[in-house]
Amino acid sequence: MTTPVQQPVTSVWSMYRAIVGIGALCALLIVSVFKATEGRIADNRARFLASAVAEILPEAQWTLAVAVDASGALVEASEGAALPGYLGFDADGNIVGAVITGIGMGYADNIRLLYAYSFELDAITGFKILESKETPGLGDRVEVEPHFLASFDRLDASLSPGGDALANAIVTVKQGEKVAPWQIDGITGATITSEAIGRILDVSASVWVPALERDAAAFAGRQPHEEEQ
Amino acid sequence: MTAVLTRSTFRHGVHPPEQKDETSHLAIRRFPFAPVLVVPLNQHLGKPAVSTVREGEEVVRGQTIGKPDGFMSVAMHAPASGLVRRITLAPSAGGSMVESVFIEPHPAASQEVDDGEPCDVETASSEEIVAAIQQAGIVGLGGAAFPTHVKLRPPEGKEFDTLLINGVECEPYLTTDHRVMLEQTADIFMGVRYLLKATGAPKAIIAVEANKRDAVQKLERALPEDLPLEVAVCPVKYPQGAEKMVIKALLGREVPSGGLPADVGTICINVATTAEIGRLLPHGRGIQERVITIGGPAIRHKGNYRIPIGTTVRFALETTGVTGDLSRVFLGGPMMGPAVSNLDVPITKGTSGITAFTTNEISKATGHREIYPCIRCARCVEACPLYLNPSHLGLLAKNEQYPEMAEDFNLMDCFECGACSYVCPSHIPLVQYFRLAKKMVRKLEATA
Amino acid sequence: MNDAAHWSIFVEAALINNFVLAYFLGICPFFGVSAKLETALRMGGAVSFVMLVASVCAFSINLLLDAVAAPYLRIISYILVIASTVQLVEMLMRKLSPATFRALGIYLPLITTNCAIFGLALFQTNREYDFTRSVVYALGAGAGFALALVLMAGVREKLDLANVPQLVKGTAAALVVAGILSMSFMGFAGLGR
Amino acid sequence: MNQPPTTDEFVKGLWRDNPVFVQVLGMCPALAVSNTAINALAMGLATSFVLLMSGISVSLLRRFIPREARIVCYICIIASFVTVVDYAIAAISLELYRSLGAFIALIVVNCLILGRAEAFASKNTVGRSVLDALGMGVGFTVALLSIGIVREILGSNSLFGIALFPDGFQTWTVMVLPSGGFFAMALWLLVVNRIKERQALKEPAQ
Amino acid sequence: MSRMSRYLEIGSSPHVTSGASVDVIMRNVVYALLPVCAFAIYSFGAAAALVLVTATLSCVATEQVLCRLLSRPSTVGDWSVTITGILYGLTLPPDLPLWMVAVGGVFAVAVGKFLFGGLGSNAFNPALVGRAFLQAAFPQAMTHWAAPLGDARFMDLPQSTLALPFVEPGYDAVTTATPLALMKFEGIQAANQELMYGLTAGSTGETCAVLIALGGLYLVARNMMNWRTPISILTTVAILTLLMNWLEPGDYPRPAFMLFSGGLMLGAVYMATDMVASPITNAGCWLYGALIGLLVVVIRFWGGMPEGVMYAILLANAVSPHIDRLIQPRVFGTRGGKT
Repeated sequence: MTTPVQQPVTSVWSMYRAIVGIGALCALLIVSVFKATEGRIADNRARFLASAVAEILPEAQWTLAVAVDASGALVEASEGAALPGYLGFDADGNIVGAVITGIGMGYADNIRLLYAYSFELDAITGFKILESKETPGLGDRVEVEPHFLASFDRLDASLSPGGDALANAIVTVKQGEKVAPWQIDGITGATITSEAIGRILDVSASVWVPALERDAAAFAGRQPHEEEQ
Repeated sequence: MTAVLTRSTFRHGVHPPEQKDETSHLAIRRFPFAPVLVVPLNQHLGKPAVSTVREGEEVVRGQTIGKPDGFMSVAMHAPASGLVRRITLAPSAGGSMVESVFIEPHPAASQEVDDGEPCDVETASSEEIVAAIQQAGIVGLGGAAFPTHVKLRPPEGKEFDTLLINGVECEPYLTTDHRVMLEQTADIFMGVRYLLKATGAPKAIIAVEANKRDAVQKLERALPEDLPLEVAVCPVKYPQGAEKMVIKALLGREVPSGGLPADVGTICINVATTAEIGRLLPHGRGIQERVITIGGPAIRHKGNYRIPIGTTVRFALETTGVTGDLSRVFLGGPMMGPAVSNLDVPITKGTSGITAFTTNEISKATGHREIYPCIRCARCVEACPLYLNPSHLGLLAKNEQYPEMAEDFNLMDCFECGACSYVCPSHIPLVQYFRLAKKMVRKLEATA
Repeated sequence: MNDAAHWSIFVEAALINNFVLAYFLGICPFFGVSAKLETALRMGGAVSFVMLVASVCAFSINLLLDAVAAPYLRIISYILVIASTVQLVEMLMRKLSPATFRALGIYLPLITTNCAIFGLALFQTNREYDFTRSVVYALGAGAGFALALVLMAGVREKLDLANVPQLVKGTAAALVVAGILSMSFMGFAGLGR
Repeated sequence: MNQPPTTDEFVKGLWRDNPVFVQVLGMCPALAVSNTAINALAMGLATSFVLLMSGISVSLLRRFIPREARIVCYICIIASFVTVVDYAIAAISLELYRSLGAFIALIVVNCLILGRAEAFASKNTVGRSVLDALGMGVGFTVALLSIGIVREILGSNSLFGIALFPDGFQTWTVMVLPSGGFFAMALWLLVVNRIKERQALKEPAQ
Repeated sequence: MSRMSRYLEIGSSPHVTSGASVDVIMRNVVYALLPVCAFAIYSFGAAAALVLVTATLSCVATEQVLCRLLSRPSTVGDWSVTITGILYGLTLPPDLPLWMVAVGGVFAVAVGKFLFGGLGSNAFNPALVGRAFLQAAFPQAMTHWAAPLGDARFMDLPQSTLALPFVEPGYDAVTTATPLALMKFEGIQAANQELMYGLTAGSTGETCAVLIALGGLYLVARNMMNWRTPISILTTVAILTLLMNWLEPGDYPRPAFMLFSGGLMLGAVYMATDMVASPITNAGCWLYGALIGLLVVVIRFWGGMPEGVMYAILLANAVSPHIDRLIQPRVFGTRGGKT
């Protein structure tokens, strides 16, 4: 190497000084910004969730995040749970339904959605896509196609007699061939996406509905925490 | 022995119209002496001969006028009795200026050929025959003009098992070998005897294409009982006359890339060369004339002529007469023959014919030649007898990537047979590209 | 926890959501080294390898960050840990396998701070893949990256000998080829469900 | 080295050394988040912010940072500001945060930023670095916007989220797809190349 | 002698040629396509005729204009752009709005061919580049199929055909699904005869397998097409389909259905054989065909789309330089002959 010896050799001390110093500065910066924005971000998240819930479970006044633990029991969700569900309460603390996050592979990428479950009807009563990369104009028709959405007026998700599985698997059928309440009327031309939604719901509901039906009552009468108002 | 009718040939290749009918039935005629004969001292591959005569000297036909300069060189003989007018640079068919002896034949001379020291096939040793062939100035008369004696000794550790006499003559228009086989049958057999002895090969095969049936019959009928020679007939295809191709066609052997026929135990000698050996060696003479076909649409009196070496193309054409607009003249056949720009270049030992086209014929033969981009139709790949990829080579040549052409795509194996250009629907001058590319590669190698 | 099948994760990362052609990640090396097949292959190998390393790093960092509840350190720790791990691997490789180092080594410094590597770490976190799924995802992404690079190199080598208009030569031509490849890869959509 | 700042520091990033169209840097975000104008603008501004802040910091600290450790220091600084931007955008609008996705975090590996820190800010005064960062940032943002505008108008029939043409406009889905990003950028590159070619032709004549 | 005093023409050998010419080859491909076009018009009526004419004109005009812009001599005369135009038109749904046809045509020639440097340089089949662009740009319009042999097909145009530029087309009520879509989404397989004679819905030119095959035979007979590519594609598809059918009968269609449905015949015979974008050696063509066949089967069986021929060919086009690199002709004398 023929590096010109213009620069004096840097001492180890000055290197440490620089790295530690800059590290400290950066840490300070990051932590302060995190603290400063924490509240707003939580607000935004809550607002986003609330608006989604308001759309598919309008009866709910406030929600409580819950999760299904390893043993299949419904528990209050810890911070940052992967795919949380939410119990919807009215002002009097009665459970009016549940909103659950589902995820699954669609046409191009994972579809992440929220769907509402009604204890009264034993049925799924609506869904909202949170994230999807479906082909605009084709796959995203699942959000607008009336006959497809009509399946969600009351999509049967009742449990089998044993109470640990769905009585009938939720499935998307070909357009115009829906005969049973647990079938979703598919969309010709967006078959993949509409089938994906059926599959996501089936997989998710098979886990969640038994837990909800068994354990949700225990949460009745809860009052909202302050930050969830 | 009878002729082996073989269906075997080489793969690929093309079928240009043969155009041989107009001259193949015409017996060889003797050509008059031109007022001046231009005899280049470099009519062969290798080092030029060294002149042994001076300006103003009288020479006798057949007299040695140039002696070989080393092993890669052959002797040169006077094509006529007459006066050495000048020894100077003169244009050659290749376009460069080469040292040439200008001889003015004496109009009154008998043109008797001067005999040298005969070489008897019975008594001469192999080495003596080789030396005699060199002294006779014999080179490949098929066109390459490679000194024949150089080929005759097998390289160290190898031996010849087959002597292949190449009478394929696949170029359109040319019928010289055809006529030689018909008219110089005995010379050919004599030549084979010399060659067998010189090379040590146990047997010989003479290869003829199926369009020369009469020659095959003639050879078979005259075949001496004691000569281990057979006649093989192969289907007509261009460029079967190329050394590598004829070896592949008859023996199924592939001469290695960059190698020699000797690597597969074969030696391949042109049939006209063989005939000349058989004709000249018993008398100790040298080459002073050769048989050529003068043909093509622009020639009035087409024919096969025994013509003195050094006759200019102009004199040849004036003698045979020209019809129509002379547009393109090339030495040899239309597939490989180089076009001449100057009619004053002489006919040399390697010249197998003169073909002349009129303007009309050229436009008919080559069409209106708009050059399109290569569409990768693969016709050239299907045509190349050496299984090269002319399409890709052409692209590389256009982009001047010469070293890559040689290293990765075997450019140097190309012997410019012209099959690729012949079939190219885009009319890309592939052979021209490759010729240039080979030159550039040699130049790069020389400087490296 | 995401429980997608392993092979579907692989197919998705390699073909459907190809890092280069669908996410535009690693475009710089993509255009930089896709002119010749030889370099493209080596770069593809190097990126795949580093992706694997990065995936493992990111997974471990995540465990740590979750344990100390400091999600805000994610970006800075990913980049630092990945960069230094790659350095370490480079040194190890130079010692243990000089042949591999000669083949891939010179590209390693180039890709330590490459978007494809960093993107992989972020995406596997966002998708909440477990360890084996993360590894499969990294392998798929690496294979897809190498595939795109190799296809691109083939077409670009062809274009080198072609009569491309001066205006288009270089990046514009590469972009167009990438666009067409990206359209062609749409054919894979729906695989691996 | 310490010449006074000139306007050229600012102007060069806009056209002559435009980071996207001329230097072809930072292509990942330029293609990935330019499917709508608003995304492009947000990405451009976020990148500019990081560019500016890291430029200032590097320039300020350039005597403090030893040569051997400079890259790791720069990365630290950049990553910190990216984290800041990440949280800031999440705080401003979750919608925007979701549509930009992981690409905010990916600013950290945008070669443009490290490139400017290394090539310019580490050798120049704060003033010049600010101008340079601003110029590059604006150039980057403008490039992103010009791609984003084309893609949004054709692909979504809107501009900055505002519907443009009355019902019935046929949207060109391809423009919001990845391939559309490549094509839109190629189109702009051709336009830029063409203009540059024209300029180059004119110059010798003068 | 005056005749010999004129200048001689200097040309490089060979001084004769076979007379083959690019424009002749290209023109013959056009001839081979004419029956397919005629059937398209017979089957889908005036709309198909308009689509074909618009496709061809837009392609030819684009080439002409671009040549002019770049001050290159016009290359329309080599007929290659005409083939691109016709082939491109044959891959479109018959009731596609004409303005979309024109957009795709411009894209096909400008991006698929011209940016690469024109004839001989296009790395991808330009017609398919145009179609892929339309498929990505207007997915709904590109998956909207008119029924064949409609009663009023020569009198009335579908509402969508004359949609104004940039306006979303409206559609007549009657639509139908292609055989492949029916198979994929409904599990219904069309009968062999229907497919062979083109009595099904589909792109204008893809329906009649018989005429496509006849055109291909004509070109093969005239040595203007490498028959190995289509044979390799069709064989691969048939074998793989047979295999899947044997492994899991019932889930997969029969081989004949796979061969004659969708764009496979048209693609195998006319698109994959585009000499410029396919490998040059015969062995390469076999491999290339097998790759296309494999991709077609994978996309059709397990992909999201009912049809995969277009993508399969485009992908194989991208692989073809590598095939060419791997499979070069074995140079004479590099293996050693028999001794």
